[in-house]
Amino acid sequence: MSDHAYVPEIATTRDGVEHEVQGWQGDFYGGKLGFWLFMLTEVLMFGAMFMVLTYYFTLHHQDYIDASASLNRVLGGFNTVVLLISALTMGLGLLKFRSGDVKGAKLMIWATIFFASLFLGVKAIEWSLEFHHGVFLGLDALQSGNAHSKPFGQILFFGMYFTMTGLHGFHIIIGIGLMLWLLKRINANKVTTDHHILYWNIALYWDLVHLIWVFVFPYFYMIGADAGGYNLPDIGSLFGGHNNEH
Amino acid sequence: MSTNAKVDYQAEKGGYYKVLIGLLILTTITFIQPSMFLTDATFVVQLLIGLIKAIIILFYYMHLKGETLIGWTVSFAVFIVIFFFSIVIYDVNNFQYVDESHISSATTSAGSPTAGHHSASSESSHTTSEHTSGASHEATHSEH
Amino acid sequence: MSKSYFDETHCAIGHPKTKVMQWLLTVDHKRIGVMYAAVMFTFFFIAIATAMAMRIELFAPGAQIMDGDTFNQAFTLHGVIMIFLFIIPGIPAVFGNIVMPLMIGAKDVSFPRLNWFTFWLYILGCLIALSSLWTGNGFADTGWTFYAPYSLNTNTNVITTLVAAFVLGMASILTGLNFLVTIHRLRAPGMGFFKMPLFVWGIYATAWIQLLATPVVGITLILAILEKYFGIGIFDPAKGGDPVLFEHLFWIYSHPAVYLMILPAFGIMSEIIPVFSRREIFGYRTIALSSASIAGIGYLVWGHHLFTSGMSDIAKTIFSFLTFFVAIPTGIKFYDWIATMYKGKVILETPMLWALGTIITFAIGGLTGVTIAMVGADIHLQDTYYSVAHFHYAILGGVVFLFFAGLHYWYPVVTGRMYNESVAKTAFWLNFVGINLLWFPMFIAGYYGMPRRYFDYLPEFEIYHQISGIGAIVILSGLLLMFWNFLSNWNTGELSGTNPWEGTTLEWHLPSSPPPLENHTKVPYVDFNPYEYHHGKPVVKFDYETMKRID
Amino acid sequence: MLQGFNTSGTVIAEHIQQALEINLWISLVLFASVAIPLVYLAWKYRENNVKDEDIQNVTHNTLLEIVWTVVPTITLFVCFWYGYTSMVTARTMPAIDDSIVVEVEGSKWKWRYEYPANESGFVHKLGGAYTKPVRDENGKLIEKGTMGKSALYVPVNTNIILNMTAPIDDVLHAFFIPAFRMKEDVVPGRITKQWFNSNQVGEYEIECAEYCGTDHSYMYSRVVVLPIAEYNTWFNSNEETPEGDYGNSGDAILQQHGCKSCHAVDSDKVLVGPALKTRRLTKEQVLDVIENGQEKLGYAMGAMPAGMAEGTDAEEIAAYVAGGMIGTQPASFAACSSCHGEDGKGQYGTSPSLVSYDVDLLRNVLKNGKEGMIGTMPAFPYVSDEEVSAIAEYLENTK
Repeated sequence: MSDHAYVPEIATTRDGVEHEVQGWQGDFYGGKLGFWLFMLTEVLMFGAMFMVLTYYFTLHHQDYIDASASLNRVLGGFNTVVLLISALTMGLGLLKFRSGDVKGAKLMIWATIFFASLFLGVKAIEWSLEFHHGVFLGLDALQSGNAHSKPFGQILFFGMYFTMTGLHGFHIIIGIGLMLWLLKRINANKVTTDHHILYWNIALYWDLVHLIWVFVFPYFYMIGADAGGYNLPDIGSLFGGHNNEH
Repeated sequence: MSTNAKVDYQAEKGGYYKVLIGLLILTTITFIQPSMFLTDATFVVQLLIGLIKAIIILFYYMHLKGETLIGWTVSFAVFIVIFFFSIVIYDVNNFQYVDESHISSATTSAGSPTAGHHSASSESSHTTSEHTSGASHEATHSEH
Repeated sequence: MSKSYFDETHCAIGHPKTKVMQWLLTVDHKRIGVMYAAVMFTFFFIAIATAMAMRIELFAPGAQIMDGDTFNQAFTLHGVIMIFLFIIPGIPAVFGNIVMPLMIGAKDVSFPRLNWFTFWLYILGCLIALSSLWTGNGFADTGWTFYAPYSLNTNTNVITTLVAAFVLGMASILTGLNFLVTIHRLRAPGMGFFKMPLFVWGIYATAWIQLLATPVVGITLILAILEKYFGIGIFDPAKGGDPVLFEHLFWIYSHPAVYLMILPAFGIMSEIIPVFSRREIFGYRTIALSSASIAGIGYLVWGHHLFTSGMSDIAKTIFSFLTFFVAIPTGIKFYDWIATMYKGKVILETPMLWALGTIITFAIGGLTGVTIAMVGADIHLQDTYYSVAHFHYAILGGVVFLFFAGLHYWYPVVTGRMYNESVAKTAFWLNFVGINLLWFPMFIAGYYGMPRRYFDYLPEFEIYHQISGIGAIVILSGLLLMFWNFLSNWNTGELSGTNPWEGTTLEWHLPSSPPPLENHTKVPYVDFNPYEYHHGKPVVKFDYETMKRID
Repeated sequence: MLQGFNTSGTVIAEHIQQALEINLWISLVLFASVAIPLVYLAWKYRENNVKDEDIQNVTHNTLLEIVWTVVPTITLFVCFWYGYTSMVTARTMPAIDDSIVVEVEGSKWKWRYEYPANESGFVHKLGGAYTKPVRDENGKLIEKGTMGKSALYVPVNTNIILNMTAPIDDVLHAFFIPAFRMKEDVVPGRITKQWFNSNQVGEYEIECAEYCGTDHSYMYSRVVVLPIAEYNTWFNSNEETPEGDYGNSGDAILQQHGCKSCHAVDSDKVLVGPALKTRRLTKEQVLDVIENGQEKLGYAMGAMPAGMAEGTDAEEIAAYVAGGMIGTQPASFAACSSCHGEDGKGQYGTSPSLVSYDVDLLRNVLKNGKEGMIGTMPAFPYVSDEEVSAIAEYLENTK
């Protein structure tokens, strides 16, 4: 609440032994724990979406592969690398900050913001390409019961594709916002090399965004990468289900 | 533990680059795998690579190494997700009378324009049920 | 008299001068808890008003005061308010905020400003929910469960309600997160996990559920919203989606949510029983660990809401089997509480009366829950008035009654004053008689085949509805009397002193009542168990200036 | 108590009833084990009966704790066992060869039953909506609600398997016969099954137990268990319903397609679907809509499904509607009334009034144009709402 240094209180036992009290002020570990718990909720949210995705995968193998094959792997792959590098710049930035190089750290944050925006730009191109191919939420191809309708499995695949990449993109936008805010706090000297929990947590957040993409990318783009020549393992059978290709 | 302490940039940055190179290699594998090797198991291989990448990121970029409390909670949450995964997928895949009961992408949906849900769906389900109800009856028995 | 938290506060932004702004911007956990209580009980009475309207409608077969669609909106409104606005934030948001930091000897929660933000997020959620009453095609008519595909087809304002539920879910997550870190980091020195008061154990278990279950329903609601806006097809059978999947995802959260409601309530019970028996609690460790195990097992049993939804028979069997495992730790707790009275001195003041009454009503709610955990029995009783009566006995007769017990018990801590004892006892008896009159007939009606969510019914069921109607009036008068008692004594009641009940936990060792801004004068060192009595007197005594033990 | 609740004579009902009774006794014992000590201890150790010195901090008693853990656990597993076995009874379908398989379709808000073809190849299709009770303004009952002939007729002492589903664009329902203690959800696009075998001739209520919207409370039907000979006579005939006093309602045929629950026929009242009284449609148009469905009007609730009535039924309806719905209403008209209302005037936002075009329909047609049987009406998107209202009023007056 205030900038003056927090002096921990002392609790005294009956025998006069003194114990330092952990206050909520300046609790670095508490801040980190809290943020990790928050990230757990994100993991569960995306986890639940992966669950939905996998459930329909067990039902609609071939549709998923076909749909996956039609995604733009070049742009997706490019984005993977962009995100990878942005995670590096973020990490190096924090490292610089902790070693006292504030200027270098700010440069690194700007670099991360650049890569994040690049990612969004590519994503926008990708989505608009899909829109022009007639595959987009609300278009005929993803509605049932008309001449352009795709099979159920593809409707569901693309439904989840737009939902998950959309939510992921939303997280990136939030991340950019957080980084800009962080820069402001650093400039205002509210985040200092001794008191950098905010920076630490935003770096964690950025790694989480990266982490989610690590699974989103192969699940959507790669499962149908070579759709011609092979069969997927029948993961449906692992769960006692059956697939509908019979 | 105090992670608030100062660090030596030059000493630590090497680790970050090593991780980056590792991740780049794994990404390359991700790309070439479907056309190169283990093409029968692309899905599993892809997710395994993802898992390895995730663990590297968690351990090194996110400094999870050595954090017992947080580490355990993370594993617990991941366990819960996987647990939900398995039960739900098992269950909805085993909706009673599986054979006739799944909303599948069979020919009914793809080709039929106009609003034919009513007749089309009930008709198809009726016919299939006649074919398979004997089999499903046996299935019900064997479950007990 | 020294300054209390009513006189001064810390604020999230700046140092506002006016009283109103000081309340709106406060980060003090006690003030936030009081504000939660004020908002929540306002909504509680709105939901009760809807419930009364439904009871009037059901007093006789046929349409009395509303038509089918209005009735559907009414029970949805009742359910959404009661579940999302009242009972889920419920005890954690009020007493978790007010009492939990006091009990562990902390100055505040770990993230006071996040706490402030969470409160306003909760208010935002409430406003969104209410706004759908007057916008669009009226309030959602889906029932609080939002089952697909009905929620996707109806053209009422479901989206708004879904958004509200999502925002409230976020608030719930943040509350849980805050409490978890608080309990992990801010316990007074010396207070190990097994020296925590049992209410803190309840909150701790609850916080884990809030954190790990809510995201699942959050994403389910998002998928439903996207489904309505963009038609992504995930739950829509016309596009290959699966409505049963929605039910699974929904109950993965909403079943643990039931334990999220009851665990802190059990915590309140565990506080009241030893204090009013003037002796140490029976089986402290068992009660603490059973809270944790109920939270754990509670994750694995959601499927018992789906026994008639077409789930596979194996899954039904497994879920039914696991469900019985929840009953075991719950039962043990009950026996522990009762055994606590043995060789004690049972003082039947109002909080104790509520606690003992709840043992009876929750036992009915719990045991009828066992009935519908039996798959075969549930085939008959699912979606009938039997389950309606069961969960009202468990939630009203369990959670809310204990909430009321807590309101009486901690009233002196919050206000520094005492309510009128005889009025409070009258209110209790009205509530206790009322709940049984209101819901017991529904067990019978449900068994005889009265489905829930019917606004008109076959004449065979008239008598049960009429007894219920009378019970509703009795319980309503009890509630009004009770809250009138609280409000009228807020500023004028007798001064209570810091420890009117001879309690032992740290919230009874404050320098003044109501407590000052930063709670205890100094943080105490905790080298004692939470309920230490010797011959009916608290063992631990403090010098409130230095917070050193002087016994 | 519902008709036949205790005498339905099905093996499932008996088994589940047994489970419920065992559970009741166990519950009572467990409840007593909580309530009696509670009251006794609260009385024995009441405030003015105990001296402070006598208070003792008893915190453990291993034997007692084991007892109150193990005994309830055992009783709970007894409960589980009976719950499990009664479920097995309910879920183990009889062999298909010695059963009658009836297809059940639940939709908003009616049950329909389709039997296998009989000797002469005729397929019985029964069912439809419950007629709501009629009341005056004060809520006094004028006419009782009836099940109509929306009944499921089955022979006694025979295994009946129900293959249940709902149209893919419908919602969840649950097929619940309290007297038989059986219930299962009806899921759109999926098939769920139940079976029963009653040894008691009689009539039993069917209810919908999964919330499904406006008329959820009226989604009744009835299962009628007939003597075998009587059933066979009916089954092998082309009669709609068996001879005799089953399904105590006169206008059952009107219910057959369950249409009148949504559409007005005699009045202009807008129910779920539009009213059906109009001269504005030709017979061909009506026929076209019945056969092919209608979804070109951009209504929020979606389309009229195709194939609500077939063959001569459809012809009859078309002639009747096109004729301004004057004279005797054909039985088959019930097919229309589920959406367009008994009086054919439809319901706001769902299906158009067949009596006259209402404001909403007008606005839609003007904004979006309309592809009809008689050609395409072009869109007039710039017509303002006031103008639409004015046109509607004009049309209303010219009628």
